[in-house]
Amino acid sequence: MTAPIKHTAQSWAERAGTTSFNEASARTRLELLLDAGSFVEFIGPEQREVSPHLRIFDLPEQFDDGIVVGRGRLNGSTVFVAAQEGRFMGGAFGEVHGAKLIGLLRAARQIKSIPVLILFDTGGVRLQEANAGELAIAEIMRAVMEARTAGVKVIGLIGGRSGCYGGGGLIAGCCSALAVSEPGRIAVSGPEVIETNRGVEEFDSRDRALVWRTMGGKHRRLLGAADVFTDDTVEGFRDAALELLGLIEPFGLDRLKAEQVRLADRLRSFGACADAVDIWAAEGVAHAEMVPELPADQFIALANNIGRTSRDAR
Amino acid sequence: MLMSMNADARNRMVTTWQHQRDARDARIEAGSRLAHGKIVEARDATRLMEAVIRPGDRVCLEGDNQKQADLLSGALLAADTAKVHDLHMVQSGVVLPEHLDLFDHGVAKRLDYAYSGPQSARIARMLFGGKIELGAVHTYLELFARYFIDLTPHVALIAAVSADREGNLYTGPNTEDTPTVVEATAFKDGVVIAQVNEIVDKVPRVDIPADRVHFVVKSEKPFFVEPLFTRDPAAITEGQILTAMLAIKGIYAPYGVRRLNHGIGFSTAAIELLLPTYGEKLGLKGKVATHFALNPHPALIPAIESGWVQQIHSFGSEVGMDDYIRARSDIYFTGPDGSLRSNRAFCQTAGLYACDMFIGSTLQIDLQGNSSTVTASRIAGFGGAPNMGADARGRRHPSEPWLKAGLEADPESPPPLRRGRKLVVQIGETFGDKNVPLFVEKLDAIELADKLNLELAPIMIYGDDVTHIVTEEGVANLLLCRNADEREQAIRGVAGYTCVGRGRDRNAVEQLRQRGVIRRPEDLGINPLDADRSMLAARSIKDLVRWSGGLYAPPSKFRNW
Amino acid sequence: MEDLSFQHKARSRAGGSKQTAIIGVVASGNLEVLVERVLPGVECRLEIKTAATGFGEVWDAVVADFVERHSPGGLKFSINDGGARPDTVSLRLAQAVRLIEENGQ
Amino acid sequence: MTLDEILASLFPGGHAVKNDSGIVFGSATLRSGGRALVIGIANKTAVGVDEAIRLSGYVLDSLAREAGPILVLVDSDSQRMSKRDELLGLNEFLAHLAKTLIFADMNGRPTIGILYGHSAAGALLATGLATRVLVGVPGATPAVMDLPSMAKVTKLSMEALQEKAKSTPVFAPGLSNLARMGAVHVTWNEAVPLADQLDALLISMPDAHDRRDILGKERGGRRKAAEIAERVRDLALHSH
Repeated sequence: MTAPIKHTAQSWAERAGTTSFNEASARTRLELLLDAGSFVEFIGPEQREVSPHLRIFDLPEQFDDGIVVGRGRLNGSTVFVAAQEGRFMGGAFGEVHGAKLIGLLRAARQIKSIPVLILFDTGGVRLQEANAGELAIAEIMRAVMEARTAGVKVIGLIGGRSGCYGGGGLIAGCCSALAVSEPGRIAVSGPEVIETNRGVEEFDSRDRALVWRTMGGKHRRLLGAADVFTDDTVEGFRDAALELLGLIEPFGLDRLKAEQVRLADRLRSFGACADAVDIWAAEGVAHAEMVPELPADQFIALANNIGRTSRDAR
Repeated sequence: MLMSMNADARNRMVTTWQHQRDARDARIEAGSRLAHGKIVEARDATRLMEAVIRPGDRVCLEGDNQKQADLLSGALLAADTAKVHDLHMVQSGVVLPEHLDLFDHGVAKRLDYAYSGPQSARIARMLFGGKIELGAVHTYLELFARYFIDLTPHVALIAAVSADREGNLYTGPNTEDTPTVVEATAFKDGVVIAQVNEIVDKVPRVDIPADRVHFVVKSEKPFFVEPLFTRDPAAITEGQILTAMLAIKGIYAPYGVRRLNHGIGFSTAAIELLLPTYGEKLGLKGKVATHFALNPHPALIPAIESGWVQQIHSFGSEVGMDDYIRARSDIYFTGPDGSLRSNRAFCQTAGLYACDMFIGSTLQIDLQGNSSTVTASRIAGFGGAPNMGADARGRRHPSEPWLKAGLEADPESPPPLRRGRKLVVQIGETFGDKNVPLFVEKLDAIELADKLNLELAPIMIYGDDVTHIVTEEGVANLLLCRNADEREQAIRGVAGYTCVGRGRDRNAVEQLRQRGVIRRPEDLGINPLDADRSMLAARSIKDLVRWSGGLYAPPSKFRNW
Repeated sequence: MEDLSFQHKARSRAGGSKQTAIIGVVASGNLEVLVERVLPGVECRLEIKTAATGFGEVWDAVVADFVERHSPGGLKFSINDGGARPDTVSLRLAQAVRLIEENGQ
Repeated sequence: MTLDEILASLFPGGHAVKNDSGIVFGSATLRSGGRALVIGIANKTAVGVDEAIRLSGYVLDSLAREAGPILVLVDSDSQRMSKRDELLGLNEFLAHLAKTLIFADMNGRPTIGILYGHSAAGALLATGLATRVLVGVPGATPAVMDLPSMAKVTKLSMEALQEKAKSTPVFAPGLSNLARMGAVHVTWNEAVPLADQLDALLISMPDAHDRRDILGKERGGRRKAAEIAERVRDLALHSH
């Protein structure tokens, strides 16, 4: 918060500790998430593998099509990484964008021992190539499950400005575990879409407090949809990823059965709640209405106390 | 004979010189039939309007910069136009759609106002279409002044937080224009009608005494207030940060500006957020930016918390800042109840006479330095900027920045006879939204004046009042320009890649730079690549909440948690 | 979309030894600059795809000043522009040069 | 075709498949003799948390007790766009349904989606696109994004979008476009009994490998996806 003046000599570790994950670009997130200098990109921007479809709409392309994929090291161990750039076309999935992640997941499946970190930052399907984007998401979901079945740990990190919406939310639901920060949002339908379909009385998309307590990181953590909550720094996400890598167990039918129980239980317990605050209160949170105001450390303590996680049941 | 004539004349005077008082009493009598004491039910508000207001009346509908008497504007709009028509609206802010609907429906006909931000496009269309008979567009102080000379309201429709049963009003932190409007109306035989959020046994403090208030209407919902002065730090760009660094190092520091007013743009928000970081590094704490005429900008919280700011007087309040202000009464003006007391008229006066600098952004600047926020299709009015951004010719007290600026402008005069100068700084990026250039050969305001047959083009700040222009290209000090050509080249010299900028005489600009009239980032020891968002003391609204110790409660539309 | 291309001779070759660098993103009012050390001698080339058409003269002026100020000999700049303002363009170009002149491969 | 027509044509020997206010569930005997689990969404029902959890429950129950293919019949709306569904974590429920189908397919229960009506967005991802083979029935009207919404966001006219849609299958709604992308493996012929076509499909069922990107390339709808994925995979395999 009290951002010091940036010194050119500021170390990598200092930058990771002070750089907002939410604000950083996809490339900066990777640079500071992975061990210093360890990132190697696959099909980098100099290959100019841009979307073949945007020109139909007279729209500008980006050399990496809005996703950076490659490998690096996390505390010395190799990981595969994919980071979406939420500012380019809202981080949405198009043909090339999606295919890069699919290729990465397929390699991980073959190798089995290298985990995959997905830094989500997406509004979902890219409208201008909707069919290709939708299908890419379906293929990614399949590839995630095949990789997990082969023993790969697939971890989603969610704290970008575009959140994790649409098909991105479904992919997140397929991951072994998720880490989320307060600004991170996970949902299928966006706020404006709900407002358009249901009316402003049901959902006022400009009421951002409502948007965040319905879809935001704190709610997802308290629901057990995300396993770890972190402060909004790249270092926080790095630590969260390391923690999750140590916790994840292999995937199998028992996980799916447990997830069925977990979700059915959620419906039974909270299905009649009108608002997130009601859910938190029902979970036993005292002063539930104050949850959005809690600083990260206090919230983490509270969430750990509630103790809802999903990594054994997803 | 003479004696008796005089006595006769005196008798006539007694009966004919209180016409207005009689008329007011008749209006109050008509309205009282709908009231219990002074209290009128909300459902009777329109009937109250019809009872009290006469065709052709001058009506002040509050209509401020921030708070809106929205229940009363709705009630007036619903009035039977057979009873209420052809009103002359005198109000500082034309803000709600209803304010213009009044003209569409024939309730109102003539308009004198100051500011129309949210309605700027529609008001332009209605003026072109002849729907509104325009008196003039004013500055705030100017319109307030005319309330006491030739635009005194017959009826004032005002907004307050609460009233007691006698009609004492508590206006809350957003007092704004109310005391001025009530003063002009109540003491010149007008009728004052207040909408209040609640009726209480005892108001927290008396902002308007009961004997100036004739009717009180309780509203179902609180009056509308727009958070106009909240700038999300997340939206501040590197370019704005660079420009802010140039302003701090190139103007605040050398002049030692302690008493000042900031505009509402992102560039000045960037300055506010750089004071505790960049300003601290430059060793400026306590030496600049200590006293403000300023609304409670959330972006100033880090500077306040870091001990930069000593005192702030405010035109209005800002949504979400109430608790913070209450807890920081050393800084703000607060009442015995603890909440902010704002007052637009006094704060405008303070900005005009007691501040050494105004710094704010604008939409267009021409080659003479005239600036305007009017575009071909939008008339936003003036608000207060022209009062802030003008040299006060009536000022007589010296101060270091004022004298230094005076010396730069006029080195020849003998010091005891030399006027000081207020620093009037225009700050902005050379291109605005959608690549629209800040610098133009001819202001759109001139074209607009042609189209509307106005005698004056709506100039926000006249070129001869502007002392500095700051862009990402550097600082132009117009005080040091000795003729119109130099002035033009100084402006072109910081106009970047706009047509105006590309049309500069490179040699002339280089000479101005040698003389320090233009100072580039490198002349000030600033590397543009250092302009980074990590320099901001707060990078998000959430950071501001943290700085405030949880006292700042931002409105929902600014949250991402 | 409009394609623009500029060719200059810089005063000297750019420093450093990195082969490529990239900065910025393609978004409204923003741009990405990919810089590659692929040209001989003091040659410098900029290839621009921009969403804002009709600003060729402005680009010409921005690029000329940039080459004058930063002397990026040997560098090729490929730009995808989402309609950035000239000051943002200048900033990104300068950032790109700084990045490729940093130490590293 | 209606759900009843589809079921009758698929299972001329009768079936025990019910439509409970849009939730399709039951089983039927295949002509080859084996049993198939049949689930699905009918009547253009939106897929929300309540629908998804029921469908995934049927699949999981069946995994424990039965064998044979799983047919997923699809005539849905989009995902249910409501505050309640998002509040409760719709993304997890839809993902969970997709995961159970994918898991079943990978574990000896080949999945076949039969898209005979509408579907869109998250609903399609959780059902038809989570199967090994997606079959299109003529008259189906899938729409990842509807053109009016697209027109709004892209600020292009409907006419302009329709014109562009002629030159590319990449964005416009429709079964044939999804087929060209590789999403729909085969489109059945209404004039031929579906039971015959199902038999043929079961006999020639591809293995559980996801080949939709290659299909999309062969059909000219997605020229890049397969190649890019393959290149990234190779780089990843050879770089560690």
